[in-house]
Amino acid sequence: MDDLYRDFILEHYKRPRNFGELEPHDLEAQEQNPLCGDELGVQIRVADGRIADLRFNGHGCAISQAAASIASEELIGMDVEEAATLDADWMLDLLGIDISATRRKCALLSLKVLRHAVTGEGTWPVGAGG
Amino acid sequence: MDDLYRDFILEHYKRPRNFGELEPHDLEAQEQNPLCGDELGVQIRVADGRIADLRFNGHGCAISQAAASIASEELIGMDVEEAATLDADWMLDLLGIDISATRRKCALLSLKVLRHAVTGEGTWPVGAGG
Amino acid sequence: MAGAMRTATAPPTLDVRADFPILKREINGHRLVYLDSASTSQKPEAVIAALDDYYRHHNANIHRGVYPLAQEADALFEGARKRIAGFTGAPVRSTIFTRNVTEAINLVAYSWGRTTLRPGDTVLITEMEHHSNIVPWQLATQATGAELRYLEIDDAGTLSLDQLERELERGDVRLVALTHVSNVLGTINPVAEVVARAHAAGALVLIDGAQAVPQMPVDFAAIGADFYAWTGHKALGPTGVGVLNADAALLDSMPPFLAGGDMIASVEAQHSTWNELPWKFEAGTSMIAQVVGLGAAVDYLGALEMERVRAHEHELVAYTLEQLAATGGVKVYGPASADDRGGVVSFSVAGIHPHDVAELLGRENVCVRASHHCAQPLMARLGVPATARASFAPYNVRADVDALVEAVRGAQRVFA
Amino acid sequence: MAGAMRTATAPPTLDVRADFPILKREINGHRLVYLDSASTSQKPEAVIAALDDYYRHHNANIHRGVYPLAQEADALFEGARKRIAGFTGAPVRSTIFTRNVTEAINLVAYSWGRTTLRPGDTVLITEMEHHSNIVPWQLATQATGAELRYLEIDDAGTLSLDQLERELERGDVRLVALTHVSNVLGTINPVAEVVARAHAAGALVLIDGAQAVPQMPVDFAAIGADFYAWTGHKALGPTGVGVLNADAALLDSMPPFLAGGDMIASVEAQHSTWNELPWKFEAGTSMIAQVVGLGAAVDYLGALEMERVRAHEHELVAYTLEQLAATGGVKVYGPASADDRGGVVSFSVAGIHPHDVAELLGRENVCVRASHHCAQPLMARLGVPATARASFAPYNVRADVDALVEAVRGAQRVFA
Ligand SMILES: Cc1ncc(COP(=O)(O)O)c(C=O)c1O
Ligand SMILES: Cc1ncc(COP(=O)(O)O)c(C=O)c1O
Repeated sequence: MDDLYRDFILEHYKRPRNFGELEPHDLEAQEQNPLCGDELGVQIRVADGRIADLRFNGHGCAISQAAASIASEELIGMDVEEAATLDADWMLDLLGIDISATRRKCALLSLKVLRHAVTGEGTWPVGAGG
Repeated sequence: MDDLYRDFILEHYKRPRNFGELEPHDLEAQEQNPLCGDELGVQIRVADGRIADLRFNGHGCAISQAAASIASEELIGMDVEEAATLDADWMLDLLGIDISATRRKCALLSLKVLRHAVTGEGTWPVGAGG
Repeated sequence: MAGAMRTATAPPTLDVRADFPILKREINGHRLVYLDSASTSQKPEAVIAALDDYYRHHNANIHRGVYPLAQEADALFEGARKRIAGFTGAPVRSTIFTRNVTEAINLVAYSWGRTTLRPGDTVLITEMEHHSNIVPWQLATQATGAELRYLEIDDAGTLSLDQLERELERGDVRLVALTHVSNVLGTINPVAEVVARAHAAGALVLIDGAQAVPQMPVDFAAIGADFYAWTGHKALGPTGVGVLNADAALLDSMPPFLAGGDMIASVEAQHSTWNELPWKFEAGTSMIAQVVGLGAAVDYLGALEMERVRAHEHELVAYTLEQLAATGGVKVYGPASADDRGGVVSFSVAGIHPHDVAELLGRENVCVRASHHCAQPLMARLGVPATARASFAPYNVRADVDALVEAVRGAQRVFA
Repeated sequence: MAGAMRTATAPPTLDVRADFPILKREINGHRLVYLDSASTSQKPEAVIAALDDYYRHHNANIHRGVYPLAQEADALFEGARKRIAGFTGAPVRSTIFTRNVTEAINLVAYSWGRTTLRPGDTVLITEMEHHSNIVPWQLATQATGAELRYLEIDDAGTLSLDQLERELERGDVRLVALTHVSNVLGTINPVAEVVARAHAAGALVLIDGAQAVPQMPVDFAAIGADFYAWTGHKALGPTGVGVLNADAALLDSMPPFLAGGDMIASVEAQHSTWNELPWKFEAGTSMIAQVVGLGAAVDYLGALEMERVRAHEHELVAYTLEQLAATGGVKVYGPASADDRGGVVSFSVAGIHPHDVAELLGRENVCVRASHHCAQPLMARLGVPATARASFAPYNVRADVDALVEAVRGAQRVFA
């Protein structure tokens, strides 16, 4: 079995957790992967400074979709302030896979859109596009 | 003795024939060597369809100055129509020297300005400048 | 090797793998199956050697040196220009070197577009253009108040000459800018026909030949276009050099684009005059070594003969279409027959994102591109964010197609 | 070899001739005495080998490939950008690759100049600029109705900071564009001081570093300029690549220049959005191999240490000035002391046109340039149509200067 496409990645890709629309929501954002035009959105409901609920939406490759699904399980219940400080290492550790420089953009797309939603700034460098 | 700088070239360079102003004149033109910014002008007096008198003026290298001087001796007395048909071979034969592609521009500057004066068109390709 | 096989039905094909040093490279024990030549081609020994020879023996600046080395560099550079112009049947005087085809198109968009277009004018492009033949026209039309309109494609990825006719009849089209061969669909557009109709309607035509020039015989004079732009690195040449073939009278009438050394006749404090063509449009020190390298590339392609290159790629494309059709769950975009397309096959695999396809193929050292291929409006038209794309060059062989199909099936097993 | 000699008074000099393959070339039995590095430099083995290695082992298009070869090309290209940015102390994000320094200046003249300048504004340049830092500003000021003014030079070829002050006090100067080191006079301009004064007056500063970067340590951050442009082929790198170092915030505020693939974030039919820096200003396929080669060049120069390169050329220039002064009938232009000039010595020989000087020297394989050096306004100021120019690089040695002086004397004998 291939390292990058481990069973649990494929499993999350095929049956992503917490995908869809969340109404009403308090925070939302949308980002693109300039590598391929893939889009990911997130909607978040906040209660007592915590992420009470969250849904990702959009389309993408196995890596970006699985990453969003896996992250969503960690994010629900987290302090919004803490979520704002999450970095690339957090995401990559969570995935637990070796990843090439190009595919990092895929792996980190959910983090990018999350950060956009909780900090309001959508200009997080991801590298050259097409 | 160097082939390109034969005695008679240097002799014409140091003591150019038919240089200066010609007043009155019937035809005149001015051209640049884009290689170095050298300028050459010509003034021509016409009588009975012939070049009755001619003066070059301007500054340049040994090759362009000598070429003008040597050419001037051939041109005075020539039919204007004939002068309009003179080509690069005529000039190079007259000089009788081997010349590199770059220095051709120098050797042919007097022909270029002559042609400009007798045909009225000043757009004769000489190659890239600086 | 499949390249050497000749059957009664298959056309004669090329066997040139030994000329391309990079093809010896193995990664993780897999030989290199390079199917991304539409993105950039590999380089034959002859091109690499020409660069090497230039820097080791002849390097000097051109156009102004009188010492022997400079004369050699000059002769190599301008000699290469002659052969490069000849390769596409274009005049030497109006064969301009740029950084890439993108810059060649920008040259036209700035020097002709921004100085000529007026409100009420239209630039007509197509739904299958590369971003490099879209965005310069967006900016030029926005800057001048002109309009940008699109010719549509049908579901087979073909342009309609009827729609072209209707657009031209509106009387406001000043320029038709279209690709000769689509880098996504492979579609070969009827460019000579487009030129004839556009000229009849008083419009100029710019053709993006980035894909066509490496893939088939191209004759600028026969096509009759006003501008024909292409790029060296896709045509077995070095990176860093593009070509604009153009009508000389038109270039003469246009103001310069980039300004500086070499493109001037004289400079005074407040005013300058311009050098003759082609140098008027070549500012600063040229990409000398790259032009010399591209000269070696067109010599190499010329010796192969472009008709044979075309036949070779035609055969590979036909075989690829056949093999992919025999693989369940694979959808191919563009014309159904290899007759109507260049050496490009875009496809998608059901249930697997193109990135994942390319990643899994890459592990077998099968190099395909997964991307919007710099053609987002076309992706929108096709209703996909991206496709996977295999593309061909003279050094590809049937075994490459077999490796591709095998790897696609492997990816399907991973995602099963 | 002179390069190996060290005396108590002369600074330690470099001995690197063996690194430059072309220096082995003889023409008509004469060894190559290459004194035209200000025009273009020769390339060390390390640069030629980097190009070769790139094409033989790693060639692929960058930024969008997921297969291993593309990842390697990407890492080589963006890795080179980091080292190239670091070489002049500039941020990676705002280190943009162009075709040459001429295009870098045009980028600023189009993207900043044509969109920002208004009637009443002034662009201030100097009498010692190269055409590439004159003509773009002629066109940009003409297009916008702004004014182009010149800082004068004195008879020693030096700018006056007092005149700068007076010009700035007029309050209309938006940009000061000047060369760091003159390619004709060799003058080293006090660029940090110019930047400080210009910024105090609210003007931006663009510096043409084409000659400075190969010749001396350059620290973009310490100079404080808004734009610093230079060119690879004069800095031991390949032809076909230039560099624009710039203030990132300024670049962020500027519209794109060349448009097309790679510089976009997204493209819709009528509207596009731009990629982040540096890619926003890099349209189409980059000069990948050339950037990799320039990376090898800055590694090589870095290993030599630019302080030592400067000391080496300083010694050669001092020696040249001394030897030419000892040769009757030779006039040298520019600052009297080697302390005030880079590795460039322009001169004229009484009674012999510069072309003839260069031609006669060329027969001895002594390569000097005879030209207006793309600085016609400066030639007008000096009252000559052209000069002869010897210029230096790390691979030159005292014996080259001796050959130069000997050949000049030989030319004088021919014209005696
Ligand atoms: C000071 C200066 N600026 C600009 C240039 C132009 O450089 P390039 O031709 O590489 O654009 C040169 C060299 O010719 C130069 O010496
Ligand atoms: C059809 C087409 N046009 C333009 C381009 C852009 O070429 P370049 O990046 O060399 O400017 C490409 C390749 O990417 C292409 O396929």
